[in-house]
Amino acid sequence: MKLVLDDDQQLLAKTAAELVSRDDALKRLRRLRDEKNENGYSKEVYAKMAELGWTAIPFSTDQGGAGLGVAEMAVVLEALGRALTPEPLLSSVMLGGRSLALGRFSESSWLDGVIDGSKRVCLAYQEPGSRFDAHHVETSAEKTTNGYRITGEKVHVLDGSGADAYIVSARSSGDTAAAAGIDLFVVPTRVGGVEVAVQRRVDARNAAILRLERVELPATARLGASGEGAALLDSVIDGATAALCAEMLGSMSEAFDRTVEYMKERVQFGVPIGSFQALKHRAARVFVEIELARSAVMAAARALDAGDDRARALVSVAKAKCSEAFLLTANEAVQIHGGIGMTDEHDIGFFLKRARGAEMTFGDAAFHRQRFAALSGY
Amino acid sequence: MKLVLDDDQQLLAKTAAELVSRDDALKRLRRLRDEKNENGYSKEVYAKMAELGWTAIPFSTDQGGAGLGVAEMAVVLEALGRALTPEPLLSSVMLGGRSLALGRFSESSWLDGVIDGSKRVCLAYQEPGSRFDAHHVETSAEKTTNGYRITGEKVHVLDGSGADAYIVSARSSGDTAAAAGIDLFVVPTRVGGVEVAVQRRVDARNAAILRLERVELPATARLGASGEGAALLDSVIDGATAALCAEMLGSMSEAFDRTVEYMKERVQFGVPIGSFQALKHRAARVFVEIELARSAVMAAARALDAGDDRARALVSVAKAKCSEAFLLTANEAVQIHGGIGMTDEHDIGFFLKRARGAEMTFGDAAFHRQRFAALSGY
Amino acid sequence: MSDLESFRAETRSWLEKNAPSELRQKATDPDAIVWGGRRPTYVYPQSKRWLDVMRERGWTAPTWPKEYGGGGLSKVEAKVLAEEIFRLEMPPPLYGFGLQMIGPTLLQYGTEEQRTEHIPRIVRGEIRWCQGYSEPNAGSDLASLQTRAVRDGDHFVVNGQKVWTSYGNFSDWMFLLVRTDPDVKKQSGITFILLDLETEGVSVKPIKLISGASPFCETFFQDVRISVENVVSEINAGWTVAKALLGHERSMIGSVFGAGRRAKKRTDVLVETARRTLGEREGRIQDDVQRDRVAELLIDQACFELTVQRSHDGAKAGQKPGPESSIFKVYGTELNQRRHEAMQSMRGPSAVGWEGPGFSEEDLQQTRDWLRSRGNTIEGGTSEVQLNIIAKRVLGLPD
Amino acid sequence: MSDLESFRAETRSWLEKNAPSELRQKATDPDAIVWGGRRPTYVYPQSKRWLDVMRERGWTAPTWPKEYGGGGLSKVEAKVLAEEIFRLEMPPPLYGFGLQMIGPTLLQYGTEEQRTEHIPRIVRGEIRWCQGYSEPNAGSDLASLQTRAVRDGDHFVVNGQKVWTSYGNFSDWMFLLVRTDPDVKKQSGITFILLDLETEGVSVKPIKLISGASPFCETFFQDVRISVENVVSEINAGWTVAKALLGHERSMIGSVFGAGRRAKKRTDVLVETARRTLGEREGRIQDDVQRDRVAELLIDQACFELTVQRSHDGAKAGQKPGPESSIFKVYGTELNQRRHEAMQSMRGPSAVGWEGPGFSEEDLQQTRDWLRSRGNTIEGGTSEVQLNIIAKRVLGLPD
Repeated sequence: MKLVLDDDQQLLAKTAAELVSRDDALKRLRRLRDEKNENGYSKEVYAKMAELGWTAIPFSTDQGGAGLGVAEMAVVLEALGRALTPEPLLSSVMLGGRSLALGRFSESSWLDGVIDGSKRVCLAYQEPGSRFDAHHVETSAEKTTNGYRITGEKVHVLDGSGADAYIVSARSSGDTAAAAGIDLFVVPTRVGGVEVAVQRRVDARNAAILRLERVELPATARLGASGEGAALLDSVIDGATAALCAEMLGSMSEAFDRTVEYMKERVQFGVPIGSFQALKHRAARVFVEIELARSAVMAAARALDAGDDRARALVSVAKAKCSEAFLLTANEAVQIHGGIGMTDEHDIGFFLKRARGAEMTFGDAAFHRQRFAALSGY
Repeated sequence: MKLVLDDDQQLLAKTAAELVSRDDALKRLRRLRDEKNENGYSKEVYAKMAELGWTAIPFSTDQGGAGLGVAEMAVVLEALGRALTPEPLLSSVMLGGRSLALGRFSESSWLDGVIDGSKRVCLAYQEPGSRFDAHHVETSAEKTTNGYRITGEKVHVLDGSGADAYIVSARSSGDTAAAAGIDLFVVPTRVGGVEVAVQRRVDARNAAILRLERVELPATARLGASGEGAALLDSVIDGATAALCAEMLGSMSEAFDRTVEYMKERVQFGVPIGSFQALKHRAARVFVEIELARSAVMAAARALDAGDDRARALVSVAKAKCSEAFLLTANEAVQIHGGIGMTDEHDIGFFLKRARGAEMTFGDAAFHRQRFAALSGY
Repeated sequence: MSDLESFRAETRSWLEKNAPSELRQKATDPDAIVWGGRRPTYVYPQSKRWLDVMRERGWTAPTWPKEYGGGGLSKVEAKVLAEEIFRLEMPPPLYGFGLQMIGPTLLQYGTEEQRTEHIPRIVRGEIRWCQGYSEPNAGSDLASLQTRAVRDGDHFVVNGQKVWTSYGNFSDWMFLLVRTDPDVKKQSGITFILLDLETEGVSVKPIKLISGASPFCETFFQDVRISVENVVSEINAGWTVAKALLGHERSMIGSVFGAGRRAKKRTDVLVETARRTLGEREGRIQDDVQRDRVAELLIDQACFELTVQRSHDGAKAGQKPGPESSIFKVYGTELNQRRHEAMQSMRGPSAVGWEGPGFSEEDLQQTRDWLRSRGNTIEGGTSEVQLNIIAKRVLGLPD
Repeated sequence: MSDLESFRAETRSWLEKNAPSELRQKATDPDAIVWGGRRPTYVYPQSKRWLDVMRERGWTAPTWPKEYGGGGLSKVEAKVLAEEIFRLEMPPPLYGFGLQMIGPTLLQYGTEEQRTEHIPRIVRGEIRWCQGYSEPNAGSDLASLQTRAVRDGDHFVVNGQKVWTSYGNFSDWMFLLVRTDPDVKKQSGITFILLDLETEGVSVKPIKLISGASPFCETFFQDVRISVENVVSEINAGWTVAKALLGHERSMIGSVFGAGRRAKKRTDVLVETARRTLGEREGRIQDDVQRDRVAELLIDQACFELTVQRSHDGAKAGQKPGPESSIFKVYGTELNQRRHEAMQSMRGPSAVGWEGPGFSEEDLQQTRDWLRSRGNTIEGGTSEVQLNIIAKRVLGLPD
């Protein structure tokens, strides 16, 4: 595993950076938030991303994908993270699409739709009582003559408002937190008994509550073999976590760059505040943390792509480090910006809010430290 | 409870500061260390302390004491801590003497000896497996026709080398870590079956291992009523912990003052290093921590003297805060002194070593955080 | 019975009769705070009655001189009064910058005319005051402020802008710093002046914060005319007045995070949040890692409260005040931030809520409080400025 | 079979034959390190044989030119050699400042005569080198050094003092910085020069550290005469040479705390210490609070190692070297300190041992290692200096 971008990845990074520089995503995010837009993203921009092939990245060419991996997705998401771009690439591709692909879903039109960007499929796995444990599933999957009957409530469904379908985790047997007994099901939004409510997040990202009341599904709605749900969920979430870390890396890098810029411009006591050594040292420490985060993100993505034994542990390394580094960066950014950093009018606060939102997605640092310890056998 | 020194306490502080300024304790500590002196302190200086009445401080006038409290002992020990004074005031008075006094020991000559400084009595309660749990007692006290037979091993006996007697915790019943079943016994050094080995500590303080091999004691050797041992031990150690915190407070204050002085003198890049803002801010933060530690130490001592309900919790507050503040201060002191701070020839390293030694006496910060949480009911 | 004992007895019976029972137990309820002013609002209708009876006796400002409408109480009597109010857990009858900041400043630096005009109206809660210090380019470096005041006969003509005016949009008068001499050392050309915000040329605009609330305003001055009679102390001597007031502000902000009931409430909220979000067994927080963090925070909280107490005890014992205000400011605000960060961690996914559904009112409020807490280390003198002050004034480190 | 493959095959079979089996598996054993010099010591007798066979081929310095006794290998060949040595877990045949620091410097800046004189003796381990940079008043501000060198015909006469000379008492030659022009900007009057420590007027005194060990010395110069032929690069151009060498030293120190076997060993020691001192259940550390701390440290360790790897991978891919050496120095050393602090905490009362009885050898060594680790953030450029470098060179923040 080499921790460098190859030529193709560099080209991809360049393309993504160009799109981001043309499109003022943060302004769009602010507008969508102020309008209380239910989807929280622009369909046109998302279509443009699909056109650039980004929605196809991590899928095999057999499936109509680009045959690339998490590492390439990370390159794109890092660029998007720089502008806090709200388009649902992570959710539809890394969660929805990858569930369909890894679960070998029979009805190929869904994955096709994800890959060409015409459909959005979201993963609904969290529940009010699950905190960060994906195996905590109270939603029930009752066997019927023709298939399954699903009842339960899912929360924090990323980009869940306006989705075309949901991948829902449900339990046919076992205790609430057991890995055994979980299955994943494809639930089209228009099926009877499905109710979607918009959730408003601090980071202004799209999220939803999904209520399933005796939703009748055919047997073919199940992903993978029976009982494979937990393992499938773990794989999908690991990939999405690495990708989210890349997005966080982009966001923290941008927040940091803006702060360093501000330190050079803002004059107090007759000199730029960046000439104060106490601030310099703090900025240097933030820089080091971001450098470490970058290494961890690159390693996690490449280990996943290579099927490396250490992949899961490296995903936890990356998420623990990115969660803390992003919060540190954002807190220091607001502090160094001073009063203006506390105003809604200034953009830097959006990074702080996103730091919290991203931290609480797929497990915070404390959760991943525990997971890392368990995976390391101590 | 008022967190100020009254007039008598201020006078006591002044007297103690004067003794410390006349007597270069740190030089003595260094010499005793280099000579591998078994006692690690000066009998002459200790006699002088007794003469000043310090060994009598926390005992009631009925018992021949000064009728003062932990708060006054704290005043003296803070002054001694400034010079890392190694004389065994804490061990003989706050541990040995207070055990005898609180345990209402029948043979008054021992307590008289402690009070006039002619005898040293040490508390032997730690064992190889006890870590910081004073109720972890494996040493056995077997009932005999005339009294007790004690067998076991005690370690980290403070100032244990050259003591005249030991207060030993031993168990006549109950599980290894149970509070019930523990008693305290007075074991004169010259009794058969007692063996003392000198321990060499990083902070060059006197400590010993005590081995008791079927030591025969009369029934009158027991302190307090049978089964009172654990409660007695807790009270004695709480008082000594508050007193140790005061000593730590003096030591960290001195290490800090020396560091600030050095920051004003040491010139690099043509200016005193104390003009560098990054160092200034770090010094200011250390200062704040020491101020907080001072408040906690004063409160703990006064709460103990007043028999306040919150006393135990405040002792934990003080020890947790002092352990961390002293280590922080000492680490920053060595770092700011630079290379010279790493040499044995320079005194600042003694403060770092003492910070570690004091941290590990009567429980470190983690231990006291847990204790504080338990005492606070969460 | 000593005079003080009889004062206590009388006070107690008077309070029993006059303190509206509906407000008892509401000592820490933010809705029970009354700010007064020309357009006063009362969330609880009884708050008006409570203010009325108290201000009649001058007990909104118990130690201020009777001649200006104050209570004329001695410090010990005022303490007894505070204890008796505390006993009933009554909220203060009136709160604000008038009582806390400009009132004491006018008593120290004001002219007889200024005192006669303003102090009684502060005591009675008829005028709500705000502070005009910071400017867009004068934050930590406050003395570089640029709002100009040019003399024109008996008036100053003021042009410029202030920011971070707390509740400027609800206030009637502002005390502000203006530059009256641009040609001398920056600290030497500043004047402290009083301004009725209804004067022509003043406009006020709320600033929305990242927490969603707008407790601060920007204030703009366009050819605003202020009589020179409104200058406090001498012209060009405003920096001295301002510094006295700033020290006061620091201890106010610091002590808000310090001892007393609010601290107790904060402690309880932290422990309750831990138990609620992480689970408990017989009251013990289940997650040992977070329990350790709670204990660390509450030990620091205890040390901080004890330091506030030590400072008060020292002052009572006649010790000279030390660097307390800077210590309290830097530590109290950071501790509050650490507490909020810890609670966010405990709350996990629930910490990301901004509006319902799916999040409890408590969750939403905690998220906004967390965001608001990030400003604590900026407002009222940044932590960096406080650390500079400690390094210079206390440790004597060189520039 | 490609050339490289055949090189590997030959190397492997040669090593199988010549690498003393007694030294295999001893790659990280400190006793297996050979420093060479005029009075060489070998803890393991086989170390001498290992040095002999390797230096015959120039493989103590595999990539150095053959004409000076080096191995003359290409970078890829040298990598194959390293891999094959790694495969047998053999220690390096020779180690020290000659190979790591002065050798590369002479290859870059030295005269033909200097190379011919010194390089072969470095390769063969016949001369042990030490560094004379710091002085009592020139620590972080190295350029303010005061050791004077006054020209006297073909010689310089040197007077002054150096400190923090690693293993000065075991070394034969020193490369040092002296002031040759006191009248110009401090960086411009410094010369880089080589000195045989057996020269008259040189005296060396070990410095005892707080850990009890004495790995450093003070060196005093009294009218020491050095031929001008020993000047490296130009007179008064020593600062450029020194800076090149300092960057090298930083990465050396940083990488010691970085990746590879030592890091693995450090990880294992931390986890083992936690299990031993806090108890375990099926390998899981019992104390959840400390377990969280171990995980935090090892996550940081992993991130650090990956960053070292990323830097190497980037260099191989032709990327320009960035600020890595300062990052590695500041982070690697602090991480090592945090690790030692954590282990001290875990060990509890056993952490206070200095000598026996009552403390295990392991405990005593860990205590001394903890004390030694406090120097990591001072030696080789303090953390403060590294942070200054990052702020200036990477972030471009103004002075």
